[in-house]
Amino acid sequence: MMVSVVALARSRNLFAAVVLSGVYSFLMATVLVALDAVDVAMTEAAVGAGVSTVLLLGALHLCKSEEAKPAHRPWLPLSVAIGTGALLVYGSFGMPEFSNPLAPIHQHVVPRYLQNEVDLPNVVTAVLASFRGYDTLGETTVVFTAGAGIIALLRRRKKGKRAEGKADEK
Amino acid sequence: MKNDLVLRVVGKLLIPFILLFALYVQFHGDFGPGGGFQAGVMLAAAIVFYALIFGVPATQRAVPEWLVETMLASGVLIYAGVGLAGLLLGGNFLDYFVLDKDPVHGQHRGIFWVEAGVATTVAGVMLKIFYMFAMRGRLED
Amino acid sequence: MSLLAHLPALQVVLPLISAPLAVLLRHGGFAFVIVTAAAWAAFAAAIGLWLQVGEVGVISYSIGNWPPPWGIEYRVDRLTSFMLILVAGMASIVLPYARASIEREIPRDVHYLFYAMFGLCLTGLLGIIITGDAFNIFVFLEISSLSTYVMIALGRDRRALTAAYQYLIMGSIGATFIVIGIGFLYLMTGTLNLADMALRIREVESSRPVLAALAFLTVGLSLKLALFPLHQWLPNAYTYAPSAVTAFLAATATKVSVYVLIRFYFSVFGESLVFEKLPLPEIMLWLSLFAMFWASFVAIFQTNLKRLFAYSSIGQIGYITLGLSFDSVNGLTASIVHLFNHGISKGATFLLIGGIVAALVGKHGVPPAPTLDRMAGLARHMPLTCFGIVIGGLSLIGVPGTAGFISKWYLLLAAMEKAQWWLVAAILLSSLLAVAYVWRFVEVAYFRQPATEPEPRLKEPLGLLIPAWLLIGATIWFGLDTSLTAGSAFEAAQQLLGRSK
Amino acid sequence: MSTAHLILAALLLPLIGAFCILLARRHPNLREGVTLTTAVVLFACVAQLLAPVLAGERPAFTLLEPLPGLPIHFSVEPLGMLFALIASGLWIVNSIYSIGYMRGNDEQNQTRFYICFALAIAGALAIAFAGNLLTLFLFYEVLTLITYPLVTHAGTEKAKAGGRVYLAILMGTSVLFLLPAVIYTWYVSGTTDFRPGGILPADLSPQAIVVLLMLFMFGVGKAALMPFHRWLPAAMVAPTPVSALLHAVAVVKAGVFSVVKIIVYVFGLEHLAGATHWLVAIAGFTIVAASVVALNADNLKRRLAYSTVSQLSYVILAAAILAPLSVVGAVLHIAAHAFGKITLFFAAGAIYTAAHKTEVSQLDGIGRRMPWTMAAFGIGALSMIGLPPAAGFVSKWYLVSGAMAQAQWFALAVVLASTLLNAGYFLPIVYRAFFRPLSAEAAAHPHGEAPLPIVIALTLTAAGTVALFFFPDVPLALAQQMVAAP
Amino acid sequence: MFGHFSYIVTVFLMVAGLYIVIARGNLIKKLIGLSVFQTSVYMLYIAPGKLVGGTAPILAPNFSIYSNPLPHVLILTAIVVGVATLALGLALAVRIQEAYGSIEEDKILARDNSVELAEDSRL
Repeated sequence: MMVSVVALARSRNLFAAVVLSGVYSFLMATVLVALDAVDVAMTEAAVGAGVSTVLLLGALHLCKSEEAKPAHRPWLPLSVAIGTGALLVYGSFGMPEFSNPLAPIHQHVVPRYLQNEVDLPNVVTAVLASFRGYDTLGETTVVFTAGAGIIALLRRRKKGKRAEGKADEK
Repeated sequence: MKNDLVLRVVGKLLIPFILLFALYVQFHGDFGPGGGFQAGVMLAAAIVFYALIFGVPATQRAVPEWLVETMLASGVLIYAGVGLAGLLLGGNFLDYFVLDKDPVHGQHRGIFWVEAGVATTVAGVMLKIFYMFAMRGRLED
Repeated sequence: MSLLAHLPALQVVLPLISAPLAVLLRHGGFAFVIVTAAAWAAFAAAIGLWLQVGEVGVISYSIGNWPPPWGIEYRVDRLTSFMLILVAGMASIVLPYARASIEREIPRDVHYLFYAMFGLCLTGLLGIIITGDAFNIFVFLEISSLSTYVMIALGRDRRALTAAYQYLIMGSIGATFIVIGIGFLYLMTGTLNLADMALRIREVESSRPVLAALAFLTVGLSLKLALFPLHQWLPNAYTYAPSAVTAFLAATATKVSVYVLIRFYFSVFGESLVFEKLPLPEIMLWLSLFAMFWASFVAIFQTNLKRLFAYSSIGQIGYITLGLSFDSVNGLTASIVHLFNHGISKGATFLLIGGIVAALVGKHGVPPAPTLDRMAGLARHMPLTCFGIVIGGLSLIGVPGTAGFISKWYLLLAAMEKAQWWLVAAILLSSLLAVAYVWRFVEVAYFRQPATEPEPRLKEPLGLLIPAWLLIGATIWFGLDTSLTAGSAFEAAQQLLGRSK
Repeated sequence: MSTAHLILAALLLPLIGAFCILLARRHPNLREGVTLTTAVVLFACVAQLLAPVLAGERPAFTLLEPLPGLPIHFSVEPLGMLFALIASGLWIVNSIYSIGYMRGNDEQNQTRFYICFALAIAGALAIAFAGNLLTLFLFYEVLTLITYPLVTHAGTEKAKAGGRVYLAILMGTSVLFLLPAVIYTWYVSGTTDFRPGGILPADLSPQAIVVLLMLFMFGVGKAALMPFHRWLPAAMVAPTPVSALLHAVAVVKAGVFSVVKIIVYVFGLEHLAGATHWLVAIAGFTIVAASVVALNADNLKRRLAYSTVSQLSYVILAAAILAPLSVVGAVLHIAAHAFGKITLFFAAGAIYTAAHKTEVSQLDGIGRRMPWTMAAFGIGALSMIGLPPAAGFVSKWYLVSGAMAQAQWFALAVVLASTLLNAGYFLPIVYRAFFRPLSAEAAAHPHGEAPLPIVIALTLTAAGTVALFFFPDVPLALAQQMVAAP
Repeated sequence: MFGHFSYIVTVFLMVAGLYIVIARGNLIKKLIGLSVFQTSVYMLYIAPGKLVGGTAPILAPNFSIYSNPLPHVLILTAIVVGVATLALGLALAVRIQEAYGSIEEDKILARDNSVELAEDSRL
């Protein structure tokens, strides 16, 4: 997985990059399965490898698929990224050990979910749609927002292209 | 590739199954992995597949724009509607317990509709985006 | 069960439903009616909640009837209701304005989508404010952000697109940071409910993940609220977005992020953790000072009026965060009250600028940039508009008799309590910078002769003037009678700091 | 009509007047008519308050409460009473004068001029009646902003530059010094009301008191204490009526008025003992330096402006001496200088209107053509120098005796020197006007007296100057009451 | 040490993603980086939820230990949000491509600057 990402970062050909990101998503999905997150894995596969890739290809089809060489030296961004990573590392040490059943996340809220009050085998669905149904409503709204937004942005104008920036160019 | 016989046949055979599987994922989500979102994506995927084989215009005849936009919006409305229903039946917002005499059934009913809403919106959006990009593309070249 | 009990839910759900309805109808007029109605309803709900809080104190509403922390809780205290009033109120004033404004700025066939986006943005902001659940904040944050990106991109100038894109990238990074922060908190406390978190965080206080969470949340939110070094997205976004959008964003979006910051700092982490374990207040103090001076200074040299006031916004946000860094009741009061006061003043200013743009559209086909040279001698043609902008400007300066003065008063009082005289001086000096950039407009609009020969007579679009002047009136009123603003703010500050007089 | 209503009426009348002026903008005669009637009614209104105040009553009235414990509060005490009387009374005369002047030089945007003027008066009255520092500060700023369009009236580059200086100094000082001073006062003493004997807590350290006093003194830029006096000459680009009423009376007096009021009612004379040496020094310096500048200024209005700067510092000096007698002198000087200086400005404006002359050196022999004007000018000059039979003498008398009581020899020296200087830059003008022959080019352009309204106005004020010398009863009574009240 | 391996992976992915976003000038490349960056967060949530010996949180009589379902729910939402953002960003990129004829940040900036200079010169 790391490899694919590195390749992703280096590759200058966008098409390759897209494919790589697809691969990466698949790998991610497998890891997720290994971590018992089947629903997530399924979604990641469908979205990351499926939808995103299709979208990216669609976009590439409309744009140039070659990336120019970055003009400026990448030291600043690198340092920023590293800094963030360092902070994350700093944070992550001092977290409960991997798969420690006594970690608060296993102790506090979850047990009640597992009591299966709504009588659904798939707890994820239960939590998703019932306990935290409101989040899901929000999520649906996000999707809706994106959809409507894209309509607004990509809708073909009957009266041809819009006069973007003309006001200032003249 | 519109006039590639093999593809057309395979497509004709395959697409119904994809749709079926989508529905399975939708309703079996309660027991196995899956749920509204995944189902919606697959639904869209099936139709996109159709479009790839038979061309976008044909697809748009089968699944017209207005329908897609309606799906887009109605999904959210269904979801919120369930919420309001709970509210009208004397519970809190998104309260499924009150949707049926037996609270647990109420839960099931609520979840079912909610998932349906999600699927509708997601499928709608995916299709819409696909159409958008596709049409953009065609007008480009 | 009476409807009043469900106000918290309705507060958010009504605008939420209005958006898809608007899309279903696919007609600008209907969409406008629905969304506006929803916004007004939300405003009414906000006022209702404000009154309820006055009676019963903190209101908790568990969605889906799942008790927190298992379900998602809506939690309304003084600060919440105060912010709700600001956001919903701004929306219900800006929407009627938008009706007349976007006619001239946005192609007709996407009007209904614009209203849908506006409704969603409102939904998101309200949701962020009212929710008591960490992850729910993120979800609604995304709703408001995505809709915002779209609305900005709808601006006529092509730079609106790049501005929106830039905002999208930075905004998403910020959101992701926030998610990471929330993740750390969740992993350490095992809960997502803010109130519950606040209790359980005591056990793991000052463990590294919690501190990291604090850092991530701070950075992420600072991106959203355009704290000094992370503000790059703001000027372009404000400059090229449609006028109505600029006004609404300037008045609400960044403010809501500040609100979330306040929530996490004082309600979850607790001041002891935030202000004693880390050098956070010092950092924030210096960044705020930089913002106040640097941004105001840059504003002086802008030629585009919208951009000028955009930079002034960055400076004003500096005041707000400065108030936070004091960690005192007066300082917090200053921040909260300035959220409100700057919201209305700046909102009004942008609305009026939008009026100017709309008037200029009459001459050129597409809205031209509101550059200062186009303002020359404008006061003769558009007296009310220009006068309004002047009043808004005075409020930014903090002249007594305007809302801005109240905020400044509390801010200075807080600085004096800390006996930091140099800080007092700094605040005062920075407000002189405000005089400089406001007076640039005044001199051009009132005393410079228009460059072009006899200007074709510009008319003041009444539909745009009335909402703007409502806000101007509010700016003056809340400068003279502050029982609502300063009163609520003071109360909220005491609630947050858990101190009574 | 209760006294509280009277206050409200006094504050609202100019606003109503301004509105009516706006309505009547199409008909100049009606417009000026409105101005005049407003002025007269206003004066009547204010005058009605005099009796109760003299009787020791303190009419008060609260408008709103912007900050908890900090209302916008009005309360009429002797000093404010006097200031209000002067401002509203001279407004009548000035309106008469304005009519003659504005028409005589057919100026632009006369409506804007009259409206802002009325509003400025409203601001001045609000300052006069202010019952606490917040109110004072509020209307202090309002006055600055309202007078800005009057200063930049001409709209020329020069006017704009003048306006910039005006705004920069007045806004700058008030925001940088006055505002923190006000907040600090509130912070340490929990109130900003004006109370006889001061409000500051007794345990405030001497250093703090000195710093606070500095903030206040320099914060009130309108008092034109050096080095913050530049705005006053800059403001002379305005039409003469503005210079006359606002920058000889309303605005600048608002400044010194605030100074006296702060010293007496916020600090309290006895608490300041020993904290004002620097102030005496600076005021003294301002008096002399400004006089010297005036001595070399050829432009008449500029000379008058610098004379104003020095005269204002008389008031500050008198207050800084801290002797009850000298404070009385300060109060009287506010009145005396108002009448004297407005007369001088009226005269300057009259000369400009009739002969279009602005420089002192052009005035040879003009006295024969404009006897009334120059006679009035002479009286005004006497008052400035402080010679009988002009009001200036009375106030100076009290000032000097106060200084003696406190053994303030430096102050005495200053007063003496400045008196000579005043004589030095005023008498030559009178001399030129009456005893020098007309210059050739002046002879070429014959002209008579200024328009009638102008002459009436300046005669009235000149008469007033003399009258104040013979009957200083009312101001005196007010002043003494103010000092007496512990 | 192994206990934190998952965290290390997360960190690495995140750094890489963030780097791509900031360093690269190509708009679409930025978006890809963004999605990687967001994906990395999934690990942060999911990994701690895993219990060795546990199974997916789908209740069945013959299992007793289940991995924590709550993070899964959150991440489902997060994924959806992520893809929504991605789609929107792509739409914007397409529009920019049309308006500027390029999706390279530097070029776009250059063009805008020229425009702004023209604007100022008129003042």
